[in-house]
Amino acid sequence: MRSKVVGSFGEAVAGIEDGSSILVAGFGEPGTPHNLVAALYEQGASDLMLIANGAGGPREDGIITTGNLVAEGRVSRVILAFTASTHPSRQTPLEKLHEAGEVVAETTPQGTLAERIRAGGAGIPAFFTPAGVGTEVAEGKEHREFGGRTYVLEEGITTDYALIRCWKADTFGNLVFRRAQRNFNPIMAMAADCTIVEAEEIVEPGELDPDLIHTPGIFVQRVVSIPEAGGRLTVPPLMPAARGRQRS
Amino acid sequence: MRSKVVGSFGEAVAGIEDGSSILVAGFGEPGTPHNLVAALYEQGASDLMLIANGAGGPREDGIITTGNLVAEGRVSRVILAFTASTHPSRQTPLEKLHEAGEVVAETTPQGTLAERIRAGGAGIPAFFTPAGVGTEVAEGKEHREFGGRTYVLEEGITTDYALIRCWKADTFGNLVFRRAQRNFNPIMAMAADCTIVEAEEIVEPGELDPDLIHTPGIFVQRVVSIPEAGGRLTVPPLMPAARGRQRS
Amino acid sequence: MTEPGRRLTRDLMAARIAAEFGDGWVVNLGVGMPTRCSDFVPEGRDVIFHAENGVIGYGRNASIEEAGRYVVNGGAQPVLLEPIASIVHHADAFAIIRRGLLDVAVLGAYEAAVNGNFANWRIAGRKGGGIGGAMDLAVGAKQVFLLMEHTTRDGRPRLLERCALPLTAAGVVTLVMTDLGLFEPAGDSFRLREIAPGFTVDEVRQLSGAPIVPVPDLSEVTV
Amino acid sequence: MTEPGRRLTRDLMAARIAAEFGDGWVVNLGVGMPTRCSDFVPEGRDVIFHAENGVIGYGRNASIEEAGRYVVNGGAQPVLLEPIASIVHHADAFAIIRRGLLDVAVLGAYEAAVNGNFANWRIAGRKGGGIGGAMDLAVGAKQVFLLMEHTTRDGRPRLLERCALPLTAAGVVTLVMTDLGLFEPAGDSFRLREIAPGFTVDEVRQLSGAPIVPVPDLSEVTV
Repeated sequence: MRSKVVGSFGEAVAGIEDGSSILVAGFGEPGTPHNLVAALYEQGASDLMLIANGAGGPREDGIITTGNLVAEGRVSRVILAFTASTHPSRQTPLEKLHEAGEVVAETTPQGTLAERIRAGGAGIPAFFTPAGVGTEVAEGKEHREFGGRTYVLEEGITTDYALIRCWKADTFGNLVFRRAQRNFNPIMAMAADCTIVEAEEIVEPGELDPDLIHTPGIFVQRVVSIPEAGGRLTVPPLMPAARGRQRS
Repeated sequence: MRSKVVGSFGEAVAGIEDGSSILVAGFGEPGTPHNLVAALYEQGASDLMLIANGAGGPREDGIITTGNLVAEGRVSRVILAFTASTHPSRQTPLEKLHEAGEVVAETTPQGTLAERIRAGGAGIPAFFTPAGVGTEVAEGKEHREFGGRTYVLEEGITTDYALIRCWKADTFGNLVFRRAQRNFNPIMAMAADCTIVEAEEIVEPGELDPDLIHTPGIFVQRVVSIPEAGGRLTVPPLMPAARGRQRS
Repeated sequence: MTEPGRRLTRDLMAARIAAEFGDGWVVNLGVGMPTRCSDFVPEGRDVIFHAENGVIGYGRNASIEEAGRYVVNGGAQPVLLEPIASIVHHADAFAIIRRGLLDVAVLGAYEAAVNGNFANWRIAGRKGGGIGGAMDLAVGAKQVFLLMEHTTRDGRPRLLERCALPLTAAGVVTLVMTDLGLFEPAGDSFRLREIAPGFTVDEVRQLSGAPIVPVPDLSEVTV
Repeated sequence: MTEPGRRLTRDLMAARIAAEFGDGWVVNLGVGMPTRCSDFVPEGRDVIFHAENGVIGYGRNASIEEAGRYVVNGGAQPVLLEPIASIVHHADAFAIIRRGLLDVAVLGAYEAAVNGNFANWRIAGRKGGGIGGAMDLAVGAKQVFLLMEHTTRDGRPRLLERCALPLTAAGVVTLVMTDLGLFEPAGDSFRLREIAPGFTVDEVRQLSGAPIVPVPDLSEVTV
């Protein structure tokens, strides 16, 4: 079986064109493909459509995030569960560009976002969900009652690319995620035409238990080994523990 | 944490009332909860609604299947991907009762069935799918175009009960399926108000890798150990291999 | 403004809400104060914590050294897994929410109203916001508890007759824990169930934007 | 009716269809004759077999002793797993189908028509039927190949101008392998690409219910 492994992060994101739509996985640090995001930043593509949980601000330590892509005006459209920080004092580049009308931003309930991606990945063009009924996010959308309850119609999402981070991959692209790393990764891998994966370890086919594989390799186009490509295993720090923050 | 383990198959199916809707998992032998099906047969509930891949005929060896429930008139409604055998010479009790108007039978594409169950289990009341458009099964249903392609609206399925078969369970109801045993089991476990599981082995919480658990225990209400309850590990024989059948 | 009593600490608020969790409940904790609740489950009670990222059955907050870098809660903070833990992906995590399997979602909020409405995703006058999982949780969980400050930084009330900010969901809030007490939306007022030590009902009323009706046997907030 | 040649064996038909699979293709094999195809993948070609029950990356048919009782294909028959194998549940197995990841679905059929329609789930005059995964596969796979007998047991043709039985899907069939040859629906006829040894085109025409147009360089079916 032909290997899907490429040798560098640059090779992994090669060919991503201006105007591409891109899913970026991750929820906090676990499962965030920050090496691929940094490579995309270097690669130069612009006029991107970004679909993710959020897009933080550029970091003061110089480490690259999707916020850098936004800050440099290379993202023209986003669909996110978080399009603004919770405190006005911490305004992100996305908020400024959104206010200025330079980015089209859709704020969506996180579960609707996840289900839209899963639907797109499952060949389902639209579905009804109860989330957001009676709020701004349901305005202008079709409503319908089922069993006496009101639901809103939401459409599936598919994209040109997905950037994925996993624990172990085999050369065919079968993926295993560790703990909270899983989050958006398996569904985003399903929804993109070209799914690109950074893996903490790459093994040979047959080394992963078929019952434990979370993403079948048929969803995956390119895999790059983080250690072999000289990448960082962690970049965004974990948030401090809730209790620790209070007690320190 | 309170254990969900019950000591017998009879206890596992206790309380299933006349008129209940029941999902029965399995695809061929793997993942078919035949001990629970036999217990349900003994239990006596009737006017049941059965949702499954198919409902074979009663077997000549006396082993109980859902076909026995149908043959004895205890099933009044079915939703199945197979409501008739492929050859008229092998007419099942379901076909006879369906022809006679004594069972209401809905034949549905298997992928639509699976997605309806997954949707029900995911709190999605309805979704659009391309399967069946232009055929009898789409007649009378709402059609709509998305991206120039026509889709049909299908509704989610939830039920009172699901009968599930797994490889390993813990006492909290976390489930692991082995290989092709998985099939409908994880989605059916999501879609029922009361999910009842027969397990080939029951272990203590903590013994199953959280990354390998296919069905979280929060979806499960009752678990019974097949060997400890004196059940059979296999009942329906596997189909012979395609090649073996030809060459023998 | 000087205040007569001392407002409740965040830990005490979290502990008081955690005391409401029933044995065997499935509970989602929102970002911010709510994530502290997993540190305060009463002895002898089994509570199953569910996070939007698919981590089911986590327990107390921990350091990265203890928890490792792979296990985080819905606030992306390190937590420990309980023996019953399992992991699902994001879509399945929300399937659990919409399916109605959560006994309660504990959420932070900017505003709560007497009719059970609440707002926690968008600040007045700004475009965009942060919905996170709140809208799904609000319509999916059997109950919604809010864990919030009673007033804004500049002293304006957050407990209101009607929400001024864009809603997260309507009519779903069953309990509101603030740093001044424990309240229930009661249609045209907030029912005050417990009050912060050192505060009087009138003082709480002055800091509220809606009628406050104490229960006859009003007690102090204790855990 | 005596026939001049010997009809193709099921194994030969399966092998001939398998020869069409490209390297790296993802292929679903329907119940019945199609499941034999995984025994006949040409040397040096990697084909990824996908089954409706979520078994991805299986290989040849095997005895229960070899395969164990947990690994079956879409026909519920024991098969071996390849090193690239993975397992998903039924809904995800069909997600893969509807998402368009299958290069081909090989299905059995009662009837095929010149316009690419086919029927394989319901027999005339009976209520109910067996759709299985066919309708999803027919609209999801990039191509649909049929593997079927050229005539019914009583000699009536199955290759038709229009299907008489209720359709499984319209306009999707790209290749039809029967025990008389290899055909392509061509709008108003079937294009005969290869013919069973010992049969003439006229003999095939007599056993067909639609115009048969042989390719100029018609050859015999060989594998």
